[in-house]
Amino acid sequence: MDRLKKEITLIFKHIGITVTKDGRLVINVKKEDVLNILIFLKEKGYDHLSLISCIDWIKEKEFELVYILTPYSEKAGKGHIILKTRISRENPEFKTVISIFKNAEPYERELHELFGIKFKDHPRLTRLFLERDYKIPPFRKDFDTREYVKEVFEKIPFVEDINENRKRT
Amino acid sequence: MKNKLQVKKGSFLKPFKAIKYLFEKPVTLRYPFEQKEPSPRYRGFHLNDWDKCTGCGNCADICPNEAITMVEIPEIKPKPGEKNERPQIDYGRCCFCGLCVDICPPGSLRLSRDYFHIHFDTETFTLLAKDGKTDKEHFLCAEEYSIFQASLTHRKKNNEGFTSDLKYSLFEPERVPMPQVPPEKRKLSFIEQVLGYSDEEAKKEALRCLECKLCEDACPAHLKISDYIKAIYEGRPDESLKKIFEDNPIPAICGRICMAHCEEVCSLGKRGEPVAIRWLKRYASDAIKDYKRTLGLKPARFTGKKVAVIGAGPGGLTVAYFLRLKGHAVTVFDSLPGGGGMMRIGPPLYRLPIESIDKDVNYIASLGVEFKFNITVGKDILFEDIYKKYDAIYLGIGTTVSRSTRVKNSDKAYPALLFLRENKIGKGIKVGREVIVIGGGNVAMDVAREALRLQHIQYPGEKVVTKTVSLEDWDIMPATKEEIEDAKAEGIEFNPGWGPKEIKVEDGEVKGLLCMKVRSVFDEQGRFNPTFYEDKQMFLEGDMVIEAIGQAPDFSFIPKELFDRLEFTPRRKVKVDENGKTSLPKVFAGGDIVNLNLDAVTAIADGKRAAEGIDLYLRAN
Amino acid sequence: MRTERELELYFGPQHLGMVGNFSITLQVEGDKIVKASANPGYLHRGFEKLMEYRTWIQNFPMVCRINVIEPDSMEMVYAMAVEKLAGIEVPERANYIRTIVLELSRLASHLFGCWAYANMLGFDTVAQWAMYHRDLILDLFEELTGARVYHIYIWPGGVRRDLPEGFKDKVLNTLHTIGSCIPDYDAAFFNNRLFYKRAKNIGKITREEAKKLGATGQVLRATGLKYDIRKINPYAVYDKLDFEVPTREDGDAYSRIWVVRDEMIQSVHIIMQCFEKMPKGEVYNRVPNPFKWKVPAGETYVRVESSRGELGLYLVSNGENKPYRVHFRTPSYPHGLIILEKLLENASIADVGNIMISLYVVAPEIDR
Amino acid sequence: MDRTSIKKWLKAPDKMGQKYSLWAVYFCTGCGIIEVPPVITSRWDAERFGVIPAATPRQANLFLITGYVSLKTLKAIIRTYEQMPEPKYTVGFGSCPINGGMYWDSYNTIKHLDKYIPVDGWIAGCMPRPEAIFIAVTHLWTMIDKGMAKGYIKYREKYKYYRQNQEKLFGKLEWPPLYPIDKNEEIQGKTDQDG
Repeated sequence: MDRLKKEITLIFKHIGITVTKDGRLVINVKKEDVLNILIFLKEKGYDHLSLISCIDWIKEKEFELVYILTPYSEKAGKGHIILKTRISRENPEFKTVISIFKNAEPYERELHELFGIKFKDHPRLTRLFLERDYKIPPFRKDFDTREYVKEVFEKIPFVEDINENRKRT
Repeated sequence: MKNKLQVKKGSFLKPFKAIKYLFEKPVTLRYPFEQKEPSPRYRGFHLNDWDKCTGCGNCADICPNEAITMVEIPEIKPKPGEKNERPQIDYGRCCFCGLCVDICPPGSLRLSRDYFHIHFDTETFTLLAKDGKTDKEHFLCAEEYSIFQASLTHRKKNNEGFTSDLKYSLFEPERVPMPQVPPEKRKLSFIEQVLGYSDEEAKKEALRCLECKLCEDACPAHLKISDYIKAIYEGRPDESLKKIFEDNPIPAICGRICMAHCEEVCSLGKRGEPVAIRWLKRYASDAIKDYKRTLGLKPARFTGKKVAVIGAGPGGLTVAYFLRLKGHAVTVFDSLPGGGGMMRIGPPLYRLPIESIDKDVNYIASLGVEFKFNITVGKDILFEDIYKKYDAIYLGIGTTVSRSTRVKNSDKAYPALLFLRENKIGKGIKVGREVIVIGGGNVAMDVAREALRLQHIQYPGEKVVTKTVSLEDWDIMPATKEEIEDAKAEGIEFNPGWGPKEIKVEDGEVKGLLCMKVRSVFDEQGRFNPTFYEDKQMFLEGDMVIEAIGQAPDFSFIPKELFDRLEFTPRRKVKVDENGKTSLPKVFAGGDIVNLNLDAVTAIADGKRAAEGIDLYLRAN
Repeated sequence: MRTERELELYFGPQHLGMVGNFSITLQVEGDKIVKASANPGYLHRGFEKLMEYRTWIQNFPMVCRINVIEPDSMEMVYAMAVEKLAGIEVPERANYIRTIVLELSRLASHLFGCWAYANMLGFDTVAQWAMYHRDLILDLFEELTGARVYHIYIWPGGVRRDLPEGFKDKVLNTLHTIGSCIPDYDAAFFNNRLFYKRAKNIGKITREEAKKLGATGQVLRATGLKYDIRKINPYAVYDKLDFEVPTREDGDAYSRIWVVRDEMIQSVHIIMQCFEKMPKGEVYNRVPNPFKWKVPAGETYVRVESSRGELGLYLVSNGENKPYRVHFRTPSYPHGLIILEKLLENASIADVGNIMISLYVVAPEIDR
Repeated sequence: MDRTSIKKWLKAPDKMGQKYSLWAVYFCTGCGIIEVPPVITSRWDAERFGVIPAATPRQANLFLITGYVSLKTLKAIIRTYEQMPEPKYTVGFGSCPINGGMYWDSYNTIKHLDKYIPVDGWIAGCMPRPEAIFIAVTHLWTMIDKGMAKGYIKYREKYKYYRQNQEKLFGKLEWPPLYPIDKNEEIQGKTDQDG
């Protein structure tokens, strides 16, 4: 991991890298560098994209995209790499990484649906899980699911109650 | 390797091997004729022992699904420190995780092995959890029970499933041990016995609190205990102190000598040790060196009213503090050279150092309360003058006269208060080598332990002994368990169940105490009325006897015409209304002269109440 | 590019060939599938959102519900992540018990898979055996944890209760019962010529393709790659145990199910070893008071080998009493969403269920 | 077969027929489905109770709603339910359809199933054990005997309101109403013969 860290710092500038105690590599990069560094890491043997995740840092008004890479073969190492980048929350847009990792497709679709992040050049940013339309994508921090339940589900009356005008608890 | 992995194409005939199972016993369970018992740990419907349940509501708090609501049961008459609320479970929410069982401090909530409830009406899916002990109707024995009718209201008796286990509970049953000076060392001097928690220990202890708030109901002054403990856990003792000062202006005193009614009812104490609420309060007051800067409180604008507080005990200090914050001018009179009242003379130095008292008193003085020490009302200043000069008066005089046993030669015995007072703020007393203390209360323990220390100081290296004699046996001894344990550890001898008959005196010197065996302490109505076996006697040798059997108030400073108008309750306590006002105009009272609970925190509660009453009274006039 | 003969076919969620609440939209031309697109979301509950509203301990009964077929690995991965963030040590014995539970649940899950697959291919007898044997394992779970399906047993700090008395013998008895049936299973199912004919060359995927599409678990191992997180990043006590990672070369449904079979046998070996090596002692290090417990800020990604592949959890804490972000990387996610789509291309309609079950797609895991 | 059951057969052969051949829809709606394979296979063998899974809803008259119902599934459930021939019975499994259960605050699961389709019986548990499923079947028998399992009649009578509730969630539904909505009163008149 330390060797990899050195190599990355040689090639890419302005990135923050830390190696954690348990042998993970955490890389913070600017969003322009993500694709390049993903290609680089893939060549270095980190050829399995485990997960693309997103964190909503609502106070900082940013989304943090997280790419977790693991190697398929043990030669490349045993740990995993967490690659993080921040994008703006107001206008969440990012480039797709399908050209590098094909399995990014459903993950990006999910983030598009649940966080409202648009991935440019993604072949099908259609609905994945949801049935109803949500004004705020439900996984954002400002979407209050308990409030939503009160507004939507609890307002629907019981069928018996409609005729008999009673209220079931 | 390659060979091993080569794919076999398999056989067509071999599968017919399976035909042999035709001739074997079928594996089908012929349910419901052939029944299968759920495992002993099965997590089914809830059981709740209503007698053990304290209504703390921890189960409702931990439930991830909000399936548990606490329902008030009017029929239950709660024991002190308990609530008459019991959990009601909604099986349209419950996920049978059993977290409620693992958090239940008294261990009353369990899961049974019943799991049948099939109904067309969703409203039947809520259940007030009970068990076979309290609910005979719905819990049936094996003969009456039928699985075809099984439901939430048709359940099997003694069908325990997943039960609570302290080893795996979600709460910590054991207290963080309080660092203490060992008995061998502490009995030799008046060094403070309890050292106090460090930051780490306090945080760890504060973490144990489950925030059920049973303690807040039990505390006479209703301190916001769970809030200030939470603030300690979060590492903010200043915040914690602010919370304490909302109800109690003398935390350094209270954090040391409070009777801790809160700890008696702490739900963790049901099966483990209660949270050390008192020590945490003490930690908060010790951690903050300068109250004034931390609290940042300023008295309100001066209202032009003047209040006299007689007695600078806990009650008096509280009244003074709260009235001063409301903008009244307060003068406190006390005959002692410093504040604290009984706290200054009563608790021995190893429990309550003078510095701690002064810390609280000085803070209250710094707010602008005027203290007049060494002034005895009735002697140095007349009560009539005060009565005329001030707009309101608070009597927080406490009980200042020791009661006597009135047995033969009891004039040779020391009264407890005199003994304590002389030791702490007087000239000191020469103790005997064999001291006998009569009494089984906390004062008796203080006296005995103090006498022991004096013996060790005055007769270093010699053989000395302190004995106590009390009417009450171990089980009803009024002193707290902690005190008794500490006293025992220091080597004090106990003689419970014996009553004094006579103090033997030879040539004007005390030789010992003659005791009789106690038959009973209370009569049938529960009143104090001891009876003795006259024939069973015991002689205790000793050269000093101290009587610590209780105190009485001294009203001699009040002129007769006023005193006659002062009303008393049947139990000889001053009668006050809900604002703390007595039958005398503009005179309020609180503390030991009003209460049956003779302790500091009740006096504080009285003081707080009276402060509000006085404020109302002053604003009305 | 749609020809006139093409039409759209909705496959599932209410369909005999579908296991689980999942659906696929197929574009078919005659019997041939031109394009398939998976349509998940029938079981979406928004777990990761709900978990942000619950405290660390309250989440613990939640996580196992994500995957009903194998809840224990879910509990394990959550417990591991929380332990890592909060720095909680787990007693040695608890680790052994965890391993036993995980392997038992792997066994149960694989038997469930055998049931589904055998049912799908028409081997009803084998399906009944598999389901019966799974039920025996559920009985063990009930004995150990107090519930048949949702065990809520592995939690941060260790396990919830120690093994009950006589549990070892019960496990060994059950394993013996199942083990003695392996020749029958082999004869009736795995070595059955009909099975070979029905499963061979169905849903074939090459190793390169599988890697590209993010496959893990038996889907990858059936292509010959020894990729098992129990070996690469050992957790619990897997580094102290001796077991093999079974692989096959062909990458088709037949190989996958054979890998499953071999894995079951390895699981039995692991459980036996655990019982032999298990020390005595505590099984639970108490976690702090659940009402006040705050996990230090930080992030972690932990992964375990579930019965279907890599199960990961990305957990972020901001130092509060609730998680800030939870994201599960479930093995069925790539399998069910892109590998399935890929394999269904040019397959025939009759093989949809066959391929889907051979990939071990578990719908609740995808939807979460 | 004892005398009472012969009597029952003679008196109401249709009811007895329905009772002992409850065919369940093959639809895994939620996590409760995990206990259904054991129930229908050899260990518990639901066929002893006449319960077997049916291939299509057209052949089935028992609908097991196994656990939580997400919005997307609810749509499928309504369609499946409407496809089933009468008489049809629904049974809700576990906590979730009763009052939301584990997912009481989820934005994507419904909390009360009986707001959208009628439910004849509920089984407590999370999940319900196979035994509970069998006892539920025996309860359903009793209900059919007594004519209490009338969910499908209620659906017909109050279809207007059910449809209203459904459309509150999904907007306009893409399939036409099962029963004419305006002529609700007319339908009510002839329910008894069909039951």
